[in-house]
Amino acid sequence: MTELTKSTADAGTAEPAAAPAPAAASAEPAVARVTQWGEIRHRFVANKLAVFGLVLVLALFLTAIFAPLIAPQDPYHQDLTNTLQDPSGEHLLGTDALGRDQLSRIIYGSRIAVEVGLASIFLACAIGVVVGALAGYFGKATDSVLMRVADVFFAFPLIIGAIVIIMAMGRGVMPVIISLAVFSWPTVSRLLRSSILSVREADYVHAARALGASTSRIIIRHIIPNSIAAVMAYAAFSVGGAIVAEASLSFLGVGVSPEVPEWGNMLAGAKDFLGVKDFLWVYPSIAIVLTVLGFVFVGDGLRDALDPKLR
Amino acid sequence: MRGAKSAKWVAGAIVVALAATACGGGNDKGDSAKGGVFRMGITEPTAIDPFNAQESEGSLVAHNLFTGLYKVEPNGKLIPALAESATTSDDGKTWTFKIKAGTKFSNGEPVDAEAFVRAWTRVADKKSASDVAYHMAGIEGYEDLNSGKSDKFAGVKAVDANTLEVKLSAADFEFDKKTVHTVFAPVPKVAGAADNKAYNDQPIGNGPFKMEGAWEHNKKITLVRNDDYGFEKAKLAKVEITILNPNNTSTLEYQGFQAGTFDWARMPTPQLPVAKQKYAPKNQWVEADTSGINYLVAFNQNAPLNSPDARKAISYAIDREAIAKGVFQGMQKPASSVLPPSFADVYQEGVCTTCVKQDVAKAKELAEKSGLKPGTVLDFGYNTGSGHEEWVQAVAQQLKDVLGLEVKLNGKPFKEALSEQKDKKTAGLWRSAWGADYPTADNFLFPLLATGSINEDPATGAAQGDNRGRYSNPEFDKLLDQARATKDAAARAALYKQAEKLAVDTEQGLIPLWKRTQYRLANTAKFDNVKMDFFEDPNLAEISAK
Amino acid sequence: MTTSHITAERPAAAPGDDETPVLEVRDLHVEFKTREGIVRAVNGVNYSVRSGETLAVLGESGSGKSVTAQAIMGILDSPPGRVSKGEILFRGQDILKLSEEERRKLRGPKMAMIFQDALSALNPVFSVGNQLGEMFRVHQGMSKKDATAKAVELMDRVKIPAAKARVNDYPHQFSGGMRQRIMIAMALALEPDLIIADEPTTALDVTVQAQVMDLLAELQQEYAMGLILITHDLGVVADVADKIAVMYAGRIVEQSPIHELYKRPAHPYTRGLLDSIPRLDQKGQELYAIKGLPPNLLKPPAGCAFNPRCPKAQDICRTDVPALVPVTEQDGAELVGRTSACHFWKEQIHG
Amino acid sequence: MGSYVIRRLGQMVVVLFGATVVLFACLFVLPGDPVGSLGGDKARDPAVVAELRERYGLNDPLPVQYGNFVKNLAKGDLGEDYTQRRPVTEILAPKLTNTAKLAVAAIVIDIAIGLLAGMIAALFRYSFWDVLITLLTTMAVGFPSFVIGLVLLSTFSVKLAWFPVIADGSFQSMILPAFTLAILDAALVARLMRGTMLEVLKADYVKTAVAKGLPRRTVLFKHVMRNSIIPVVTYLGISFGSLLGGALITEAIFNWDGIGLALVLAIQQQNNPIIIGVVSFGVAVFVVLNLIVDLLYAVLDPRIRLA
Repeated sequence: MTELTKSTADAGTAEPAAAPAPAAASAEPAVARVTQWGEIRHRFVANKLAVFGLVLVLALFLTAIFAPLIAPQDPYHQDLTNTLQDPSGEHLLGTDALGRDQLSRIIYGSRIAVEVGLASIFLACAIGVVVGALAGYFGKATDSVLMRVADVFFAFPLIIGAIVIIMAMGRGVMPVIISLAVFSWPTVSRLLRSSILSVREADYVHAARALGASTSRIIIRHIIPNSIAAVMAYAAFSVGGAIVAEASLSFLGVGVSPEVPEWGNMLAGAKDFLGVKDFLWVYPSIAIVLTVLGFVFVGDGLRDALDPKLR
Repeated sequence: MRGAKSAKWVAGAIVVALAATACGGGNDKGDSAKGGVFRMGITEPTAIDPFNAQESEGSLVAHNLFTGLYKVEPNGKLIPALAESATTSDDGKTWTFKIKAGTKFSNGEPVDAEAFVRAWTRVADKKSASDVAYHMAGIEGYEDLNSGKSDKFAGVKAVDANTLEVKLSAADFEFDKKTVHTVFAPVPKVAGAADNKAYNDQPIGNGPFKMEGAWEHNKKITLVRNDDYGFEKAKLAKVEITILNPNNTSTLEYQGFQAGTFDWARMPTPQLPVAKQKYAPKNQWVEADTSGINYLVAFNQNAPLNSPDARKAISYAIDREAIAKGVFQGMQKPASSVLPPSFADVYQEGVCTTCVKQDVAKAKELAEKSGLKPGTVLDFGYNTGSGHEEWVQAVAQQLKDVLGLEVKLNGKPFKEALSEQKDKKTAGLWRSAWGADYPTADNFLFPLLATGSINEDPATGAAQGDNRGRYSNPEFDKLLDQARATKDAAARAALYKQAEKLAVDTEQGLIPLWKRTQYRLANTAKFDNVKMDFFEDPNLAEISAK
Repeated sequence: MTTSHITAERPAAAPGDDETPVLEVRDLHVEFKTREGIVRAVNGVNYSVRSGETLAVLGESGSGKSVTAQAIMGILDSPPGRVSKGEILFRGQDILKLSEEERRKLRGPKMAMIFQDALSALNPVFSVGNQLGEMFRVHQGMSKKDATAKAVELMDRVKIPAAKARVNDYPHQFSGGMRQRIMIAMALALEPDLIIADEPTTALDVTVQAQVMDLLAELQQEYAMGLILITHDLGVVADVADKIAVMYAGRIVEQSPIHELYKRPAHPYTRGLLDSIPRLDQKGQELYAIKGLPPNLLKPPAGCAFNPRCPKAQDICRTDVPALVPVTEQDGAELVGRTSACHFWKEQIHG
Repeated sequence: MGSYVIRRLGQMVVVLFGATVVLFACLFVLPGDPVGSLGGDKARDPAVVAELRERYGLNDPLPVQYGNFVKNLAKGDLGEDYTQRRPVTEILAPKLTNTAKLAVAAIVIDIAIGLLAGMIAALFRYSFWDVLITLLTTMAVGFPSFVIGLVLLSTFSVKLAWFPVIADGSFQSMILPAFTLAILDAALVARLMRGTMLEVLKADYVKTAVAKGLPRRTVLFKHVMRNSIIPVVTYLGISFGSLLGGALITEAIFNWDGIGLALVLAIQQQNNPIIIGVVSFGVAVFVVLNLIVDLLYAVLDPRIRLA
């Protein structure tokens, strides 16, 4: 997932992007006129997969918000006399090694997923937009320095980089969010920068400049709105990736604390019982898959809606 | 040290269950070599050179490559090996060992008193930075040698070829028992200094087996019978030790055993009940409570656990039985003492009265008395990636349920965990375990509970010793000193028992949880006399093929 | 007709059977299936071209001129496009009835095509020598070395300087004009009987346009090929074409020998096209432009497709589709080769 | 080209420098003493700790430690690990071989399945196969590697017993982890290939090729393929880089003895030399692969000028 966004977003660390490479799909600035939101929405709604994705994402959000109302039991409640129970009327999805209700833990798990997914990508976008805008705006030395810094963080494989940061910060939700953002922002800033560079040469910007608009005005009025579309599509797409990364970290035992109901934690506990108590990993897996698909479909739909020629 | 790194009583991070997947036929030509080939798996040892062999894997190899002054039976009884006799001065400070004459290292060098002086000096040398050298700390001159002030071991002397004299800086009537540790093994001249990489990977020893080729790191170690062994020779022709991935060694061993590629195996904890059902009837199931303890470090000097009552409240609140059944599926046994049942002379079942049975009422009462009010924040640390995640959650929940404490689980990787435990400010609980290095009560009580084992670093205040709960009671320390200086074994045992009762029962300096119970599979269909030794390894030197 | 082994020694002058045109298109209909419905891109086109003759096909984009050409070459995107009706006679034989493999063997040795934008029509990742030589390797089984030699020869012939040195260069390394010469060389490679040039000069600078056009004309003369020159620019064809067919909305609206058309167009659409050419003698006047947009072929207007844009449209134009009829002098004398599809051609041509 | 490569190499050095600085900074702030324990419950003898800190220069200030690291790195020396005191390069070399084996296997699967599926989908657009492939590749994106790993392991190893449950380095045991790694990439390659190929099929030069009378296979396998694979090659190159950097999850699930698993264990044990070794290697490989891919791009597409 993470490899995907990274490498498709921008293949190289430098220039060769001139080729007609659909590979660079998500990197290519989706030059959508801001006035076309209606049309974009129309195209999005016409995309069945995207709508399906939206339904999944909304379901996830609702589950997260209303978890205490939906969950049949306290996700922390242990019942050592009823460990590893197969799914039954009492425990629809069974109980784990400490006798906790799996359905409740999956429901509560959506909270961490939403929290980490949204927060880390929001943070990444915030850093990325600022750095990208600065690099694109000032160009020259500033650009070189910022982009080299971006290269440094880009060069870390996401999970590995995140683990290093978490080692330094300690486990927990906040470290996970920060560590994921720290290695995700370069993609955003590259996206924005290349978008700015290409938009800067666009006719309407030349026109604005010819009419005497200042550079900052051009950036704020013309360049950012046109570049932000690409960032948004990336963001929607990447939330799914961030959720996978977060679950991966917990799966490896470096994410959130193990007693916290979280999908990666559940899988980490379940793998000891592979082939013996398969329901322990099957249901959390389904939750993750549906969540990721939801965000991917929304992201794809958004990208296509923003720039139909990329379909 | 053993058991620590591999934490083998609960399998490592990734344990994959097996549904009896016997894959491929095993290597059955074992019997072709005269005496048979015994095959087993271990994780990569830290070292097999006795100067730094430490955990169970390393000592398995070192014990079979080297024979020292004494051997030990699983019940802790000493058996003389190279030591034909030992005499102790009345003050307990001078030990004189008569070394059996005429035995040789496998390269022909004689095993004499000089070989011990050479070996021990090599170990204690500053440059060796041996992790196990501290076992020699009681010997005179250790300080100077270990700090680099001297290059001679003042307290160790070869009086003549067959007489070894050891001077201790304090009385110790159980020094002989310490020498069962491989760090006390003799080495030949070719060993050279500790950084002799060639010797590190292919030690030449005087044991029942010798290396066939060098240690192939992360692949295998092969031992062959030493036909010139100075004692009763081994019956096995060869021992093939496959080095497995540390991530799930027990699963691999179990799988290997089922497939017939290993003759000895550990099992992943979730598989134990099934494995027992399958192999116990075939008489291939080996089970023993060994010389170790799983316990909770309670930080004695910081609130909220800075009173015996508070620690007792915690101990009473834990339902060991329920966790043993629910989480460990009956494969762990609650402990009610620190000293293990394998030390028959000092074992006191139930000495920790709070450990015997969960008592909610008493727990609440004691908590109330000691100010451990509901809502009190209690840190509960553990090291991650070693399979502790599940049961610590169960303990934490019981403390929440019974005492209404706000338990904060704090999982950390090994090194961080250790550094946090050492910290002077750390409070609350920390999971821990201890395995004996040699069969003495002192090896539990002194490191875990003596004031001297806090060994505070004057600069940082960190506890450098193993008594990280910082239990400190002069009366206890005095009992230990007395015991060490008591020549009579029975009287000594009584003193140790008294000390344990004081520290563990009266003052609850730490909180015992479960015994160290070990399970193995042994291929009794092909081999006779397969047993688990004191170090939880197979008794290779005594096994014979059918 | 279907043999693929046509050697280079073949006489330069084609067996000029003047009675049989090299190519004759009869009542050709091409349609495209799209999500919105069926687009009838070509609706009954008839034209022919003889050896040594140049037919210019004129029309706006979307008029069906390129689709007709692709149908002839057999390179329609199919699906969604297909020939729904009609015949394409190559030297008298209906090639629509041939198998795909037989048609393939016609392409190259018998008929060839020059595309508008040589940059996109040449494969960017192969050298021009490779792409030129491919003709010889595939159709004549020539070795790689010989094929390259032939490629150099061809490049010389289309007057590319330092051909030998540049044979291994890639298309993007050539200028626009040079690239188009390479396209021409490629079309000429096997000396086909018919060349279809689809807007060969549109993408080029005006000065280069003339050079390329001249070269094309010169080579056509030399090899006595039939040439169909597709263009939207009346100015380009005046000097090279023998006759002209004007297309609008998938139909031919007027056919004429080249010079007569300029003098007396017989269709208001042609008139409009002629009026929109800038002329020196009308300097200062506002340039004429045909008002409106080309018709939507999904929903072509009833009657004459040109009626919504026609300044002279009458009621009949909005109901009846005008047939393509011979155009005569006022006295009824035949005007050879002239037809028009306008209800009011008489008024148009005779004022 | 030459100057381009030199400039890129320069940038690479900068990136590697930055990455190792970040890595050092993170490891340096860790509370644990890197030589403080061997990963067990017992404390290490303070004398040993002091000796080892001295030996490995851990008492030096961070910049000095970093300087020594860089100096040694230039000599291809990653130092000794603090447990066995063996050279890190010697420890990691066989594990790297294992990781490389897995990476190559995964890439081969990517190419075989991804390219083929993408081609079929593009050539038979809107057919049953196209719909099926599009559906599967769309779904595959939603399956994280640990889910795929668990599914494959439980199905093919535990239930069907076709493959060993735990990898022992044999070819047979490589199949499942290789597929686990490959499925997502294969799906992406297929999507990429389909998209690119549809694009290329519409290109004028393909029409030209047909108009030249080339047989269909020449048109497809020469003119279409050669242009379609360019982005795929780029993608696979980068992907290979990340695979070589260690597939932590997959190696952990299947117990594949590669550098990814070594890293997971090193993190548990805070074995800093190994962590530094693996992470630096991962970053270096990623950066180098990026350069190679860019050069390859220029070779595959003559229009690209590297400047």
